Amino acid sequence: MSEAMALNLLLFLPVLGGIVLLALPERRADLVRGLSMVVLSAQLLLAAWLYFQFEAGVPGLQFETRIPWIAAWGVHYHIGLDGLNLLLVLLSAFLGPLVVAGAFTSITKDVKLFHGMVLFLQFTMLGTFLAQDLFLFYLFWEAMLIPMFLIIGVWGGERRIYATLKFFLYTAFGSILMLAAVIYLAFTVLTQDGSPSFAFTDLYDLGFAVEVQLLLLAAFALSFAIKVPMVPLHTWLPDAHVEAPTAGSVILAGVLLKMGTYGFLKLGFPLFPDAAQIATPLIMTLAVVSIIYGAGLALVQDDIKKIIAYSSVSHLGYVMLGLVSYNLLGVQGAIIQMVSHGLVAGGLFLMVGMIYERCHSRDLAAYGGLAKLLPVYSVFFMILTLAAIGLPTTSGFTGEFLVLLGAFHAAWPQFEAGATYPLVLVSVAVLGIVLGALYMLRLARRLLFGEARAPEAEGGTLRDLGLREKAILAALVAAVFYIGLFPNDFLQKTEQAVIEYQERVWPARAGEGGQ
Amino acid sequence: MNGMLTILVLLPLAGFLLNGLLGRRLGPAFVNVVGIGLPTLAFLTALWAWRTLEAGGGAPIIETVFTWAVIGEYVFEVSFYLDRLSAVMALIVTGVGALIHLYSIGYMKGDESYARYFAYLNLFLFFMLLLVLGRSLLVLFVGWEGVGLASYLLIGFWFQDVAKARAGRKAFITNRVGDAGFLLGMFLIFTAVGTLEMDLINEAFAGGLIPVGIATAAGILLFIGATGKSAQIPLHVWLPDAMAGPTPVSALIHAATMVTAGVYLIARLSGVYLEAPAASTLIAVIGVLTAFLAATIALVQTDIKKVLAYSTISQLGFMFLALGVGAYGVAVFHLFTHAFFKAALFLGAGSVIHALKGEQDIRRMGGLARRIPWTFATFLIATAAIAGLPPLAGFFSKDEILWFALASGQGGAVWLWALGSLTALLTALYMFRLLWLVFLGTSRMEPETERHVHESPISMTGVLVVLAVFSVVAGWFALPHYLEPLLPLPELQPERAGLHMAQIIFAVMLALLGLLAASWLYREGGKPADLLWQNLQRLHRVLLGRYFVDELYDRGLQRPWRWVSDRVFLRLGDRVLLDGSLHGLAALARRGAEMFGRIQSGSLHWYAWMTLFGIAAVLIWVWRYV
Amino acid sequence: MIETVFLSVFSLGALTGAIAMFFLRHPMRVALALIGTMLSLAAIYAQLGLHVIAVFQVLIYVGAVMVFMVYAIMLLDVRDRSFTERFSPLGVAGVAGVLLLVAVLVDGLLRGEPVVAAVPVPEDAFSVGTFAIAFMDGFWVYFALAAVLLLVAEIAASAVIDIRRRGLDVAAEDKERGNG
Amino acid sequence: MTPEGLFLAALPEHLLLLGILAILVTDLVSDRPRDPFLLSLVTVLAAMAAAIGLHTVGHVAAPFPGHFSVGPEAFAGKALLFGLSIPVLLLARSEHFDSRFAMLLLSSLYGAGLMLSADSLLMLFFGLEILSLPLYALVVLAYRRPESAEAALKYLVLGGVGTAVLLMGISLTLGATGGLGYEHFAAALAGGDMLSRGAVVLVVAAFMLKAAIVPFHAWAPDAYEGASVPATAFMATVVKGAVILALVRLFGDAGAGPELLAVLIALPLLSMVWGNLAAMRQQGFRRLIAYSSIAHAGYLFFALLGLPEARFEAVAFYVIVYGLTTTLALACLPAGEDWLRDRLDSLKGLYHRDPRSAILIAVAMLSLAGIPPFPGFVAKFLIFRTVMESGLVAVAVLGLVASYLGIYLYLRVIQYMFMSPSASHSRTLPAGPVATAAAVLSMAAVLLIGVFPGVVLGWL
Amino acid sequence: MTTDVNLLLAVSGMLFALGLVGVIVRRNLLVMLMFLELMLNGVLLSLAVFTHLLGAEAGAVLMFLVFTVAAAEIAIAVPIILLLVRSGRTLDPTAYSGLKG
Repeated sequence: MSEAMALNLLLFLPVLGGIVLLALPERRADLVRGLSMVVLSAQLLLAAWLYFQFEAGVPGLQFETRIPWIAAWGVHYHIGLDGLNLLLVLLSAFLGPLVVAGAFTSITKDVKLFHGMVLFLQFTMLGTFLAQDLFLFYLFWEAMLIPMFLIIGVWGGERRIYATLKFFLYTAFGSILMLAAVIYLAFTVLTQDGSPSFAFTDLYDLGFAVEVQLLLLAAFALSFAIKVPMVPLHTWLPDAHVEAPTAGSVILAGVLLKMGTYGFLKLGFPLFPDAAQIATPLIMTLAVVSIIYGAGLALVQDDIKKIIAYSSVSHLGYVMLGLVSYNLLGVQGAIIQMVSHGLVAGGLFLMVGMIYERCHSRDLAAYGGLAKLLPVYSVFFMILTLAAIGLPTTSGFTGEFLVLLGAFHAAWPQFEAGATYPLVLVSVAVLGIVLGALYMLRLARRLLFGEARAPEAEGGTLRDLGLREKAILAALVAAVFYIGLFPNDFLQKTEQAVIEYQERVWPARAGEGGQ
Repeated sequence: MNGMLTILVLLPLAGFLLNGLLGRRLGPAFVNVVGIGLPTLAFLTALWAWRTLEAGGGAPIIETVFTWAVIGEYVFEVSFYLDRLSAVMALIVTGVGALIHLYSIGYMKGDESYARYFAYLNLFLFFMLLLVLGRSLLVLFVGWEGVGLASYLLIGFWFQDVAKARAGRKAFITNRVGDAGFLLGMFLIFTAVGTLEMDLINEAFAGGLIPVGIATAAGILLFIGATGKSAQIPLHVWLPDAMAGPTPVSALIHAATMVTAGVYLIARLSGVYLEAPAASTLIAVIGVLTAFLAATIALVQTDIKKVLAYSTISQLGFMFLALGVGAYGVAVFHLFTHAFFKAALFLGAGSVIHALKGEQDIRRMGGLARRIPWTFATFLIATAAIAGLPPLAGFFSKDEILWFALASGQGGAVWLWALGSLTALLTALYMFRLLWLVFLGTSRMEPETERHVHESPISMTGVLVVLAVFSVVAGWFALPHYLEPLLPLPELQPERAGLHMAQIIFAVMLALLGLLAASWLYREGGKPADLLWQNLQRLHRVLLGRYFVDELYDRGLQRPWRWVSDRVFLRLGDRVLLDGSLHGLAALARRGAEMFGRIQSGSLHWYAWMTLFGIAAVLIWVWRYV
Repeated sequence: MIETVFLSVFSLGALTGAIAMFFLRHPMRVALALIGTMLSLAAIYAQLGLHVIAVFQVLIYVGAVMVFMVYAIMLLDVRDRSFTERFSPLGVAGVAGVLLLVAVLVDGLLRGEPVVAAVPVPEDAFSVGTFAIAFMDGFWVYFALAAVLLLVAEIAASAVIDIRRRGLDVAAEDKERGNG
Repeated sequence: MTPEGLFLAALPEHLLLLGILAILVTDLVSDRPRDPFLLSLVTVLAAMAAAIGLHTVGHVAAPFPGHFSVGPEAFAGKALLFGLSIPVLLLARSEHFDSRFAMLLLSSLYGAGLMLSADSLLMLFFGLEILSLPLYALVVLAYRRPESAEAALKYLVLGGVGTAVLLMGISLTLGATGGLGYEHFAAALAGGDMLSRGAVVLVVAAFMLKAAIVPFHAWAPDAYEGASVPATAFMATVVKGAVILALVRLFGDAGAGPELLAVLIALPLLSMVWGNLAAMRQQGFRRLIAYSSIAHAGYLFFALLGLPEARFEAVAFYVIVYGLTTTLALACLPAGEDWLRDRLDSLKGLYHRDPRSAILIAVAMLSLAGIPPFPGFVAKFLIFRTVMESGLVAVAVLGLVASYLGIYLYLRVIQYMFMSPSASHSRTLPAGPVATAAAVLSMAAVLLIGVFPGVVLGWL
Repeated sequence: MTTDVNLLLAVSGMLFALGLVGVIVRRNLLVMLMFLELMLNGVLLSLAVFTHLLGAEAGAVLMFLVFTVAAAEIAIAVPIILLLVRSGRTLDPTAYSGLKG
C-alpha cells in the first residue's frame, strides 16, 4: 500500500464505516459500537503508521493526493500531510476510539445515529486538517458543524437546544465571513494567475495590498477565533461543553478547538503575512486576555464541565500566543500545546463523564473526597489536573514552556528596541500559570479532597473505574507523559513545516533566533 | 562511571512506582523494604558518586540522559551535573531523606495510606535529586516543580481534612507565583545566553559579555522563584501552613531539603549574581528581613511545629543574607548544618506529637523531659545548635554568616550585621522558649493525654540520635573551604578584616543571652513572658497575627481576583455584555420576524398596496433625476 | 387641432368612467362605467388609426369579457358588506397611493419622450386587412399560442368549476376536523 | 425555416403539447376517469430527453427569428425545469392527481419552455401567461379547504397586477426603443432616458412579483400555504426557476445601469432578510418553504449582478439544487391529513418514527441553508462568487450575512425532527411509496450533484 | 402631435394608476377584477399611442394578445370567485384573510 493511498484510506475509513453502519439494524447497539470501535481503531493504526512513515525535515507535503474535482473552478481534491497537520491528525485518530469506548455505556438512545455522527465528525475533522485546497477545507470546516449540532442537540443535557443552536449559529457566523473571503481569494487567483485555483500553495503567493489583507485576515480570523475560542468570542463554548454529551465535549475540546488555531497557523497568518504582522499586537493581547479571562471564569464556576470549558479558553490562549511569536520555539510549543490540550481537556471531560454516569451531577458542591471513594479515578484525575496546570514531565509543560519561552524570545528584542508592550503581555501570560493552578487545584481540591461525599452514592460506595475506563485513561495518561518526557520526535517531524510557516509570515522574525 | 547519576536519580522513582502501583496490594512489609531500601541505596550511590568526584579531583561529572527537545539551533538536554556543590546537596538529600524514611516507619505506622505516603516521599526524593543534579535550568525546574508537587501532595496527605487540603493548595499556588518569576528569569537568561546549561550560563556571565541590566533582571526574577520555594518575604506564607502535613514530611521537605532549593539555585547561579550587585543587595535585604521578622513571629507561636516553621523561615533568611553578601559557600554551609539540626528538631517535635497522640499546642505540654528522655536529649542538642552555642554545628555556620554580613566586600554592611545579630538573639530566645515550654517546667497536659505519653520506638529515636550527632559535628566540616574552588568567598572589607574574633565572641554572648532570657521568661509555664506581653499588647497582636500578611493577600489579591472574576468577567462580561448582546440580537431577529408576520396580515387589499408601494418606490428611484 | 379636441373629449370620457368606477355602489354600474371607459378608448384607437384594435376592443373586451363579467355579477348578486361599504379599510392609504402613483407615472411618462423618432406610418397600416396579413405573416406563431392559451384557460376554468362540484363536502369535513 | 427545423427546435414544447392533447383526448373519450400519471410522466420525460438530446448535439436554431430561438442555454434550462418537474409529478401522484392536474402542470411547463426560448417581449409575456394561468387553477385544485380558493384569489389578483405591470414595462420599451425584441430591451437597459428606465424597472418589478421578491412577495406565503404539497413544490421550484432563467435570458449580455443596479441589490437583499427572518417563526411547513423561497429568490436575483457570461450557470445550478432540495423536503413530509402534515409540530420526533424521512429532510434543510458538503453550498458559492467577480464585494458580503440569517430556520426543522419528543397528536404516517420514489430520486440527484458538482457545472 | 401623445400617455398612466388603486380601495371582488381590467386598459392606451407613433406592428399584436389574456384571466378568475362565495357567502375580500403570518 502506498502511503498516499493510506492517507486517503485514513480519511475515508469513517465514511466506509458509516456506510456499513447504515446497513446494521438499529436494535443491535453492540454491533454498532463494535463496528465504530473497529473502524476508528483501524484509523488510529493507520495514522500511527503514517506518522512513522512521515519523514522529518522534508519540505512541503508528504503522501499528497491531488485530483481535479470541480475542474472549472480549479477545485481539487487535494490532501496531504505536513508538519502542521501531522500531530493533529494523529490526535484526532487517537481520540476517536477513546470517544467511542467512552460512550459504550453512556449513550443508549439512538445508538446508530450517534455513531454515525461520530464517524461523520471524524471524517470532517480529518478532512479539515488534511485539506490542501481552500474549497475543500471550507467544505470540511463547515460540514463539521452538522454532526456536532446533532451530537449536542440529541444527546445533550437540559438546555441542549439552546447550547447547540448557539454553537452552530456562533460558528456559522464566523464561517460566513470567511466564505466571503474565500470567494474573494478565489477570484483574485483567477485574475492574477489567469487560471482558477484553490490550492493553499497558490494562495500563499498572492500579493495583496495591506488594507485588503487586513480585511481578509479579519474575516478569516473571526471564523478561526470563534472556534479557538478567543475572548470575547468564547461564550458559546461553556454552553456547548456543559450541554454536550461526554463524547461531544471530548471531541469539541480535543479536536474542534484546534481547528481554529490550526486555521491561523495554516491559513490565517501565512495567507496574509503583512496583515498578520500588523495584527500581531492585537492578537497577542487577545491571547493574553483569553488566558487571564478564562482562568478567572474557571475559578468562579461550580459546574465541573464549565471549569474545564473555561480552562480551554485559557489554554488555547497560550497556543495563540505561541503562534504569534513567529519563532520556532513558540510555534513548536503551540503545536505541542494543541495536542496536549486535546489529550488533557479531552481526558478531563471523559472523566467528568464517568463521574456523571455514576452520580448524575456536575455540581462541584455535591462532591468531595472522591480520592477516598474512587482512588483509581482520583489518581487519573490528579494526573490530568496536573497536566492541565502544566506540571513538568507532562505534555502541558512541554507546550506551555516552549510557548512562553518562544513568546519571551520574540518579545525581548522588541523590548530592547523600546517596545515594552509585548514583554508586558508575555509577563502577564507567565503569571497566568499561577491562575491556572488556582482554578485547577480548586477543582481537584473540591472534587477529590475533603470529606467524602457524592450524590447517589449509597452508603458512600461508588464503583471505581472498570477495565474499559482504566484502559481509556491509561492510554491518555501515557500519551500525556510521553509528550511531556520525549517530545523531541514530534518536534523533529513538525520543524520543517514550522520553518516554512515563519518564513512565510515573518521572515525577519525568523532570523531573530529560534531558528 | 557512566549512568551513576542516572541510577541515583531513578532509584527513588522506582520506589515511587513500586509503592504507588503495588504497595497497597503487597502490604506494609513490601512498602518498608522498597520505601527505605531504595533511598538508602540512593544515599550509598550518592556517596559513591561523591567518591568518584573526589577521585577525579573535583572536576564536574556530566551525564547526558537523553535529548528532550531540539528546536532549531537550541538543544534541550536532560543531563546531570555533579560537582562539589551538587554532591553536597545530593548527600544531604539522600542522607537526611533516608533517615526520615526510616523514622516514618514508626511515625506512620497503621496509617491507612501507608503505601501512598512512602510513594510520595520517594517521589519527592526523585524530584529533589533532579533539582540538585540537573545540569540545565530546565531539569532543575522540572525538579523544582516536582518537589512542589510532592510537597502539595504530602501537605494534603490527610486530604479529608479540608484545612489540610487547602494548606497544600496554598503551598502550591504560592510556589507558582515564585515559579512565574523563575520562568521569566530562565527565559531572560536563555534569550541572553542561548542555553539553559547552568555551568555555561555561569561562564557566559563571568565572561562579562552580558549587560549588567540583564544580569540584575534575571537575578531578581530567579530570586523571586527562590523566595517562593524558600519561603522568603513576601512569599513565605505557605510554609507555616505546610505544617499540616505529617511531621516527617515537615522535617524533610519543609525544613531540611526542599525549602533550601532556593538557596541552592542562587548558589548554583552565583556567576549571574556576581555580575548583579543590585540583585545581590536585594537578596541580602530580603534575607535579613525575613530572618528577623520570622524570628519575631516565632516568639509568640504556640504550635510546636509552627514555631519550628518560622524558625525555618528565619534560618533560610540567614542563608539568603549570606548569599546576598556573596558568601555562597557559607550559605550552603548553613544549609548543610541546618538540615541536620532542623530535621532533628522537627523529628523531635514529631516524636513529642507522637507521644502526645497528636497534641501540638505547647501551652498544653511541659515537663516532658523525663517522660521521653531520648527525644528531650536530642531536641536539646539541636536547640543548642540552632541557637548557635559552640561548638555545635549552628554556631559555625551562623557565625560565618554574620561575619560576612559585616565584612563582605560584596555588600557587607553594619545594619545587616546588626539585624542579623538581633535575629540570632531572638533565635536563641524562641528556641529555648520552646524547649522550656515543652520539656521543662510542670506538665500542663490534658490528663487523658498525659496517661498515654510514651517514648517513641527505636526507629524514631535512633534517627533522632543520628541527627543529633550530626548537629554536633556537622559544623566541623569546613564546607565553605571545601566549596571554595567552586564558590569563592568574597573579599573582606579591609577595615573590618580584623574584627572576626570579636564577632565570634559577640555571637556566643548573644546565644547565651537568649538562653538566659528564655529560661527566665518561660519558667513556670511562661508567666513572666505573659506579663511582658501584656505590657506590649499591640506588638503581641501584630506578632500573633503574623504581621497580617495572610490577611493582606486575602483582601488584596485573592478576594479582588475572585470578585473581578465573578462580577466583572462572569456577570458583566460573559452574561451581560457578550451573551447579553447575543441575546439582544436574537431578540431583534425575533422582533423582526414578528413584524414581518404582522405585515403579512392576510388582507388582499394590503398586499396590493404593498405592491403599489413597491412599484411607486422603484419608479421614483429610477426616475429620481434626469 | 380637431384631432386634439376629439382625443381630449374621449380621454375625458375614459377618465370619467374610471373615476366613476370608484364611487358607484353596485358592481353592475361599475361594469357599465368600465364599458364606457373601454368604448372611449376604442374611439381613441380608431382616431389613432388603429382600426383593427378598435374593433377588437369592442368585440372582445366589451363584447366578450364584460358580458362574462356581467353574467357573473348577476349570478352573484350578493348584497353584503362589500355592497354597503364601498371602500376597503385601506381607503385612505389607497388615496395616498393614487396621488403617489399618478404623480409618478404621469410625471415620468410626460417627461419621457420616445427617443425613437416617429416613423411615417401608412394610413391603412392598421386596417383590418393589412393588419391581418401582417399578423399572419410575421406573427402567426402568436395566433397559435393564443389558441394554446385559451385551451389552457379553458382547462383551468373547467378544473376550478369542477372543484365546486366535488370539493365542498371534503372541505366541510376537513374544516370540522381542523377545528376539532 | 423548414418545417423539420420548426419541429426540431421546439421539439420539447411540441411533446408537451402533444401530451396535453393526449390526456385531454383520453379524458374526453373514456367514460371513467383514467389515470394520466404514466402519460404525463412519459411526456415530461420525453420532453426532457428531447431537451437534453438537443443540448448534447448542440442544436442552435431560430425558427421564429426575433421571437423564438434555441441554443445550449435554452435547452439546458428547459431540461432542468422538466427534470425538476419529474419528482413533482411523482409527488403529485400520491395526492389529488387527476387528468386536469396533469394537463395544467404540463401547460405550465409549456409556458416555461416558451419563456426560456423567447427572443421578444411578446413571446416572454405570452410564455409567462401560459406559465401563470394554470398555476391559479393548480393552487385551488387541491381544494380541501376554503383557504385554497383564497390563496388562488390572492395569487390571481396580484398576478394580474404583475401582468399589468409587465405590460406597462413592455409598452414603455416599445415607446423608448421602437420594438419589442430582446435587442430593444437591451437598448432600453443601456438607455438612460426616462422611458427606458421606467420600462426596464417595470419589467424587472413584474418579474420580481412573479419570483416573490419583497415587497412584491405578499402572495407567495399565502398561495404556498393554500396550495397542495405538489403544487407548492411546483411553484417553489419550476416556476421560480423558469421566471429567473427567463429574466437572465432577457438581460442577455447587458448589465444594469446604476439606478437599476441599486434596485437589483436592495430588493433581493431585503428579500433575503425578510424571508429568512419571517420564516423563523412559521408553524406551517409550506409557509416556511414559502418564506424560504422568498429568500432564495433573493439569492437568485443576485446572480443578475454578476458578469453576463456567468449568470446563466449560477442561476441554473442554483435552480437545480434549490429545486431538488425543496422537492426532497416536501416529498419526505409524513403522509396524513393535509392540515396535519403541514404543521411543523407533526415533524417533532420524526426521526424516531421514520428515520429515513427525517434524515432526508435534514439533508434538504442543510442544503437549503447552504451548509457544506451539500450542494446548496456550492450553489450559494457560485452565486456570490458571480456577484463578487463583478466587483460588488461589499454587496456579496451583505448577501452572505443575510443568508446567514436563514440558517436558524432550517436548523429549527432539524431540531424538531431529531431533538424533540414526538408530538402527542402525531397521527401522521410515513410518506407513501410514490412520494418516497420522488424523495429518492431527488436525493440521488442531490448526492450526485453534491459529490460531482463539476460534472453538472460542466454540462451547463 | 406631441400634445396629443403627452395627453394620451398621461391618461394611460392615470388609468393604470387608478386601476391599481381601485384594487386597493374597493371592497368587492368583482369590482376589483374590473379595476384589473382598467389597469390593462391603461396599458393598452399607451401601447396604442406608441404603436401609432412608431408604426410598430408588434405593438398591435401585443394589444391583440392582451385582449386574449384578459379574457383568459377573467375566465379563471370568475370561477375562483364563485368558489369563494360559495363557502364564504360574501364578495368582501376582507373576509378571506385566513392565510396570514
